[in-house]
Amino acid sequence: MEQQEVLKGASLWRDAWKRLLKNKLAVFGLIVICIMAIAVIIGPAIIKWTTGYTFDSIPSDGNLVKSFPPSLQHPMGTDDAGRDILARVLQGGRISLMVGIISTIVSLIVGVSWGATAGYLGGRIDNFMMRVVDIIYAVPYILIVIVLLSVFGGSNTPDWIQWLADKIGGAGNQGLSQIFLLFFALGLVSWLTMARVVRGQILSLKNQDFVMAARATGVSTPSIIFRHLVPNALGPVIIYATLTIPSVMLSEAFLSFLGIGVQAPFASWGSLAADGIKNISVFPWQLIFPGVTMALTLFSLNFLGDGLRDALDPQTRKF
Amino acid sequence: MARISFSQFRFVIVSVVLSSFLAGCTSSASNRYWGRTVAPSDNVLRYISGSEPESLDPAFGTGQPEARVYMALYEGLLEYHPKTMEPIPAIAESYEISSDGTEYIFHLRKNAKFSNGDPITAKDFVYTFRRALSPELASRNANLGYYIKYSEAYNSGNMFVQDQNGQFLLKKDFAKETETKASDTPEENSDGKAESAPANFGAPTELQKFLNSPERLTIKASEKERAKDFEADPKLKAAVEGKQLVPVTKENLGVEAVDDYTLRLKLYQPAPYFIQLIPHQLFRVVHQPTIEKFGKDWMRAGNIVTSGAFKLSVHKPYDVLTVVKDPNYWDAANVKLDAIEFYPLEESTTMMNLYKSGRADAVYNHTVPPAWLDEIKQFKDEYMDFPEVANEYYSLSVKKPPMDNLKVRQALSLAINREALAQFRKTPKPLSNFTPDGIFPKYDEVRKKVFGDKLKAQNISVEDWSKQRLFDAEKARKLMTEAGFPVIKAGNGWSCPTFPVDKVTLNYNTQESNKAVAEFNQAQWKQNLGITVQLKNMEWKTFLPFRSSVQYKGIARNAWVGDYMDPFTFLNLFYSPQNDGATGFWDPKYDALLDAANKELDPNKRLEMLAAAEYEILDQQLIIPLLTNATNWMKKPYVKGMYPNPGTLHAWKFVYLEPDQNRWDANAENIMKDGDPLIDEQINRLKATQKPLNTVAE
Amino acid sequence: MMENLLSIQNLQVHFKIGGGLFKETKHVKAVDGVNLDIKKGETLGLVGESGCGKSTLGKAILRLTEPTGGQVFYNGKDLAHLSQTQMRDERKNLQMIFQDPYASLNPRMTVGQIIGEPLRTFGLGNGKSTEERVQELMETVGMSPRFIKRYPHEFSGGQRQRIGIARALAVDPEFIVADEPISALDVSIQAQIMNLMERLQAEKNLTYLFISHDLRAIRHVSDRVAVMYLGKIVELADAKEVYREPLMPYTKALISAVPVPDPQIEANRKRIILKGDVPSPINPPVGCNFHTRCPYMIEACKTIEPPLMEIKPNHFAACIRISPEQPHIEQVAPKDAPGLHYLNSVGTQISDEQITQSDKF
Amino acid sequence: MLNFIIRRLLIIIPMALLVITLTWILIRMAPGSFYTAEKKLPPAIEANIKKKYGLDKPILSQYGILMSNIVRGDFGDSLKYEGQSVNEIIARHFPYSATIGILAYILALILGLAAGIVAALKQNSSFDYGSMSLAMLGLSVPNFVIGPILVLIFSLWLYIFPPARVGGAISYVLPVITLGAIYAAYIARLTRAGMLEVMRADYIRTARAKGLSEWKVLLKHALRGGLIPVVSFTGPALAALLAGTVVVERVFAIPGLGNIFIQSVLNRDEPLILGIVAFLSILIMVFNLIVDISYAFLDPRIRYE
Amino acid sequence: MSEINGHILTVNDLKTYFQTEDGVVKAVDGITFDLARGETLGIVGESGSGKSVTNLSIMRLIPEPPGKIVNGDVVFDGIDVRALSIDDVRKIRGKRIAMIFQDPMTSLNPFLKISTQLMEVTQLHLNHTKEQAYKHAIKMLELVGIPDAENRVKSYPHEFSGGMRQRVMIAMALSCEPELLIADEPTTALDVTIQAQILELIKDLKARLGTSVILITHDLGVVAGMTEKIIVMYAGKVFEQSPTKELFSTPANPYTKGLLKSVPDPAHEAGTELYQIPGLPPDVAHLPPGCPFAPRCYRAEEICREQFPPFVEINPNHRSLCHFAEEVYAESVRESNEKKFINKQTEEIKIETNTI
Repeated sequence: MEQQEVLKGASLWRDAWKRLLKNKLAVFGLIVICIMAIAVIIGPAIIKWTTGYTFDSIPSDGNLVKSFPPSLQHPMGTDDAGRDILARVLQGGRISLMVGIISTIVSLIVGVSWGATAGYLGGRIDNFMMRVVDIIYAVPYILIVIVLLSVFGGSNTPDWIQWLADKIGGAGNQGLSQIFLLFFALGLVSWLTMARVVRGQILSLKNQDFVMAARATGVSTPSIIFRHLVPNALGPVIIYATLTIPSVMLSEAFLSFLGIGVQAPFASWGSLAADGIKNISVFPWQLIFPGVTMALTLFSLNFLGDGLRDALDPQTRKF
Repeated sequence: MARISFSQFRFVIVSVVLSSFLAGCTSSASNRYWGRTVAPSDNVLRYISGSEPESLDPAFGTGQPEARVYMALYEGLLEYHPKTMEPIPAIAESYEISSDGTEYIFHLRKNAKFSNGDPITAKDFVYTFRRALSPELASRNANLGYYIKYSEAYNSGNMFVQDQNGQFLLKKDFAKETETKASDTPEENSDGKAESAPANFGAPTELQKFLNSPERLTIKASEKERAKDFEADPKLKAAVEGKQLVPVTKENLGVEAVDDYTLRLKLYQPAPYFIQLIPHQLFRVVHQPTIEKFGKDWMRAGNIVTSGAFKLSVHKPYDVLTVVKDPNYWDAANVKLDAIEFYPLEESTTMMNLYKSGRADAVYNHTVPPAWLDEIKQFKDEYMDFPEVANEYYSLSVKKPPMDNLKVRQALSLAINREALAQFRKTPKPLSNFTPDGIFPKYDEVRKKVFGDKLKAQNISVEDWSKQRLFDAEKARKLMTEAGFPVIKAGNGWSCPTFPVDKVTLNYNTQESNKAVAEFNQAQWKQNLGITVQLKNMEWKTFLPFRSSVQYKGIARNAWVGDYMDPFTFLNLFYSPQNDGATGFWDPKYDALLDAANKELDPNKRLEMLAAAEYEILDQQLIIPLLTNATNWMKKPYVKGMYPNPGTLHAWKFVYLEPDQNRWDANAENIMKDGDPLIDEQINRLKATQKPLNTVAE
Repeated sequence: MMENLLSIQNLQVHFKIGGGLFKETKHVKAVDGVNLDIKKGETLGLVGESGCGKSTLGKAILRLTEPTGGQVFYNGKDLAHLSQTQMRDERKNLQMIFQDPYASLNPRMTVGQIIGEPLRTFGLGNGKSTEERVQELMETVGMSPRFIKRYPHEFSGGQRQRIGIARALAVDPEFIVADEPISALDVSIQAQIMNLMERLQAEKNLTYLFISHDLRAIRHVSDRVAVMYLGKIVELADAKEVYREPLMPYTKALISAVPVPDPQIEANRKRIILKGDVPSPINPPVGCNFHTRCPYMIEACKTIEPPLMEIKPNHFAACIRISPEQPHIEQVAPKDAPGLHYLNSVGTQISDEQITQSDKF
Repeated sequence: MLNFIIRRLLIIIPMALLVITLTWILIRMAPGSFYTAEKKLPPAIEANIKKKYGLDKPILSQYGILMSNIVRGDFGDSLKYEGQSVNEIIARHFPYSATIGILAYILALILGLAAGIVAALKQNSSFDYGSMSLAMLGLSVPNFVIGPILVLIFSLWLYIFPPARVGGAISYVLPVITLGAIYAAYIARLTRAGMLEVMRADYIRTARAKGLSEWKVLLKHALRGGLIPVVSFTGPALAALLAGTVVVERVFAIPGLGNIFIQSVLNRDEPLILGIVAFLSILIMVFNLIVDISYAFLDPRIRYE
Repeated sequence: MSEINGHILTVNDLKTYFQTEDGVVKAVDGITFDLARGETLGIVGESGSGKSVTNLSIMRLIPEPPGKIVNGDVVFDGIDVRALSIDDVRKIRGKRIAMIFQDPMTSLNPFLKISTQLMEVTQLHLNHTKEQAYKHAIKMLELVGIPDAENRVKSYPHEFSGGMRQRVMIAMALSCEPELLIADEPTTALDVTIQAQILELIKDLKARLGTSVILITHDLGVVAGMTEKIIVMYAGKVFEQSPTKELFSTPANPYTKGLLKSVPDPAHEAGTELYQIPGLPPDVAHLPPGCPFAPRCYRAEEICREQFPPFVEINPNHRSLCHFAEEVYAESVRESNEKKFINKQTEEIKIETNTI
């Protein structure tokens, strides 16, 4: 055969991507999420630039410190303290998306390594590690969050969390470092299911022929785990991760409902909705805008997760 | 899932949004009353009482939700006036106070009975007092009774020290320098009298003689703690060593049943506000045989024997607590309700919903979300607000930089526009002092005079001074600059680049209102000083030790609801080294001033001394005063005899339901002023038995 | 006679199933005492029905399944008892081709990575030279090197199997276990792969253990054939010999069951239809494993476990009913077990235990 | 099977003890204690309290006493609610949570299964899209939003149902709907996915080839297999539901275990926390066991030995 | 309509297409055949050649969407199956036409007892009562040679081995004594010895019940002894259609020829190179314009790559899809004669093998 240009292969990821793009709902979800992401990243700056409002600017005029319905000036109205809800929703989106993403990353890191180790090593070690998961699962997570927040909160906040908060939220943002702690706390309680998912994957993968083939060619154990097993387990892991984001966002909303959520004056969609729901009969816009934004995002994330499941799972591939 | 066009779930979103809007538009502003208002069919009051009572044992529960239940189940010597909360006769028909202010005599009415029919006698009160103060019961409120002689020693499990001759060591011989100095004058005065002067009332009993003898020294029972004290005071160690230790017993307490219907209390020192404490739950009478028979189960329905106008019928924790009118109650004829259902709830929205839907007749304090007030304030006959014996302020950690700088503290305080804050929070009023205004009218007058005198030097009138303290951004910036943190103009706002923002955090416990206030103040500081103070909210139990041990950086939210109707309940917050002011401040001179004031028998002079103490707090800007809270609750128009008193504590026997719609509260400008002949007559009848006090009372 | 490359002695793979606090432990005797020599350069066909342990045997030789007993001698070393590290070094010489071309290639790796992995693992070549070697290997197995950056799922089964072969060849092994390499492939592709394997054998002097249930393919590729039944080798001989003159009743039935693509032959011939299924290896029958389905079964078969005997020169079978004197079972007198007499004569005593066991049943 | 059940039941005990220990450590790490209050307690009173509750003993002996009591099933008395034993509190409040939880789950099952099955049967129909979008919405809206909206409409606007508190069957309607909504959404999605998965199975083709009607294929052949995901969801879900859900209990003022538990954590009511945690962890494990057993009933291939 | 020429089934130009992400897959693209009563038809083809889709189309079991029968008639016993309502089709399914599927492990419902699965067919189609159906189930199990049928009827499928399950499938299929049995790769998942059992069983039952059979397989050996005529499919098209004997002896299509040759012949010795069809099966979604087999064909010419080949009639019963069908046929005839000569030499071996 004549020498031709090397044909670049389409990896399964790219195939999955293609399939994903064919799923209208998933694409809709993806687009909404992208728009949300862009909006929350640049939105607050734009609003500040055009109108001067920020998420925490309370008017100095006492007469303006109350909730106004949507108007041209405040497209989503203002909250009880007269703050622009649009600015708060955008800022809240930052927190909510960060809650989702960072907690999910934490749960990914911990969950994948825990689950992969347990699944691959098997036997008693596996048994022990999974019992640990069961036990932590049974310990009430609200208690874990409270303890984490209080033990590592305040002056005890680890440096790297403060560093991260500085990088993402701007220098000296102690309030944010507390929020980051919350992310990690949430992540540390949401890795359990991830570990189970990964373990299950590894268990079914480790008996596959290509792992056997790798062993037959003399590939070392760590290399088998990281080159062969983990990349192949990533599909379900990614799917699960997309579905973890909404569930973590809801958990955060729940913690906000209980009052141990984000630090004021920062808000998350969850805390905005929790605040808004109290005033639903008087100032419905306080719930509607954050609520719809949040629901739309969760909606989109769920659709995207579903789409990813279809795209990544060859079983559901259509004929 | 595949290929759904957006239109297919559009209707879902639209319908949700729509229903929310519809819901939003249906608030019944046009109606005369808020929500469903139906004349009561039975004579049962349904009252939302706040969180579930910790215990039905009045010596135990510490909070107001409990207090409201205890007020139905138990009665003390005196009861709170439904409007003013001043003590009015209850089981005690009348009382007298000795001229030196340390001895109280209560004359019990002879027809008072427990719910099982047992008569209530002075012995029952002796038991109640002794029990409340016993270390075994470990009541968290026990310190309210510490005014009673030897009660603190008894409650702490302390010991008297007796030498070989049977003589006890006396406290005055071991008083610390500062203490003696501080209480110099009054101490000597009272001492001289106390030793020689016999009691005002009746023949002296053994106990009375003991109580009137000079105060004995008490030391701690635990070896370890005693060793600590000895180390601090070698003189004490030398004196105590080798002597016999005698425990302080309940018999040593300054509580005595002179006869079946006369109770005598002896205090360590005069405490003019002590009479205000007598209606407190800690001192409401309990039934000894029941408690001894059933142990910890005595509070259960079926076992419990109570002393109040109502007795327990049903207790389903977290659901409902029902009390019914007690026919054995001495004043049963004047108890108007057949029963009260207390609903313990957590969520204020839930309470409001229940109220609005007509399933509750009244809600407890601070349940109306401020944001709703614009709407709800229209319902004047239902919405109850009144200045509350409470304040809200920020404690400052005055020992740590930058808060150790007085000017920084002053600048932060002045930079807050309290008028706007009050407008935002809707019910409270701005607070410029520490003790809330308008609650103690007499004190307000005196304070004005005292402050005026102090301010003469500064050449500023009290009015201007007070006004300035409410908000003065210009001065705040000036002070901040003087403190070494120049505030410079930056664009439309201000900036204070050198201020160490990392050393100052505004800490508060998780609560909607705290958050709102904190956010507001944060914005104020940002706008007026260019300083961004970080906020940090904490769960309640995490926050409390954090604040009280002054671990916080900079600022901590604080508030106080007075235990009794006297400014001392606030000023006491900075008393003693372990004070609750949570600022790290303690000044023996301040303590001395308060001690002196409390020994002063002339009320006016006393208030002057208290005002001087308050000036101290303000002058040093230990705190940033924020607001005087107002009570903030609702009752249906047919609920009568429930008043927005400063503590939102309702004497239930006055409350009644008015089925006749024509006699409901209607267009009442202020139900506190508009008398209800039925209630007024009842109060006057009760008050009639109390003769005007000869000395202390005015 | 050709030199032995591998000598398998009494190899056993027993799996434990169950176990734990209350569970009864059971052993699955997947491979139960196999003796086999594999000669240099030959293709040894290993044939048997599913569940007979042929794949397990192949994997146990390469230590992909841990043997629980016995030895595998290769170059004077006992593979079965090498440490994992030592075994890793040996893998340079011993490779494997897998049955399922879909499952045996890591879907997340490119062809180049897959074929190059053994090279990298053993540090053979670096970067450029690895790539060249990979391209060379691809050409060797008949694939265009321009597919080097493609992923396995973009190929059909036959091509994948070629990739699998290229991977096995990467380290220049001496011996390859081919575990059902063609059974998942389309008919038209099977021939391609068999031809490829034969060509490579010739070029590279490879030794194959060719495992398959397809008797036609086995016959085509093998020099010698071993027939397995329930974890044991029951017949072993030259391929031609086995097909022409199978001695074991089982082998006979197996061969007769294969449909021949010729209507005339099919129309005329009579198959031996065995009754029942292959028994479970969890509770293999006592005595001769095959006795439950054997048309020539006698009572002794139920108790006596027949060893593999050389019935004809280089033709081994495990049946007590035949002997070198009387290799054809059809001609053995009913109830006679000449194999037993033969064993006695060559000094292999059937233990008393086995005899007494026979009384029990 | 019996062995399996006994084994699983036996392991619950050490697991629960470990969970209790871990929780106890967490409680002790958390700042504040049950007597922490606005007003700082005088040291003498604090000492009295510590003495009364045995908190003055060395930490290990406290742990020892605690565990030896717990092993005997005695969790002691609540610290916050004087004179009430933990066992009594759990026994008193669990039924509320259980009632609402079970009713909600039944509602969720009915709605979810029906929607899921119909959606699977009429895949890609407008019913499918409609019900699944609704389900997705159910999953995307926190129940602290659903509840108040229902209250607003049905209690404050239409005055049909009481907005809060238990009392009579009618008071259960709104909380059950609120709680059931999310679970119905989950079940609908699980059922649909499970059914579609099963409908692809070979044996469904066999059933169709027999000439069975589509409904019969669905109900007789597909349902059992398709329900397995729902069954595995049921264990944890029912355990969580029985344990009570804080949000719904708070919004509707139901004296259920969930709210009590959150209160106990916020109150640092150690015996109560431990008691509820132990109860809930046992509940979870028992439900997982029940799920495993029900697998065996659903799927004859599964036999536990 | 009455029976046409005694044919139980007539399929005419059946086309079944699938809509996929890659485009339209013409899984079956114009298949025509008929089947006489009692006759056995073999459909042979590699995976993806459309043989299973053909039969699912006959039963109208194509999942729709994505599949759709776009053209053609299926006339079963005079009934136009395509025109029937789905309820009427159901009356035929299982009763008059029955199917056996490839994988007995997955084709039986693992959740239901064997008895239930057997009974529901007769309860549905023969209006059996429970007892009747139960007895019938046992009878059918006995018929297919399941020992101890009376007890084993209460088992679940997983308690059966593969061969037994396939017997159950057959019992189920034959419960209503169908006129047509479609066996879709009935032995592919089974071992040879079991395959032999099953094939024997089908043969036996066919003889006893007179059922017509369509046997689908990829194994030419299986159809050789079982069928009267054969259809060879490739890429959704019928490549060759012929009586069995003729197809094996004188194939008229290069693909068929290749297939036949690439099966290792017992006569071949090890070491000799096996005939191989080069290249890969085509991607059905992207077929080349000409003959789909052209890229792999040994004698493809320009025309093959450009024009779709005609369906050439060699004789009334033998058709082949090839531009050069006649030539290939002639070639086969020549080779067949040579082979006969070789066969004579190896006959002895075969006879010996076959006598055992």
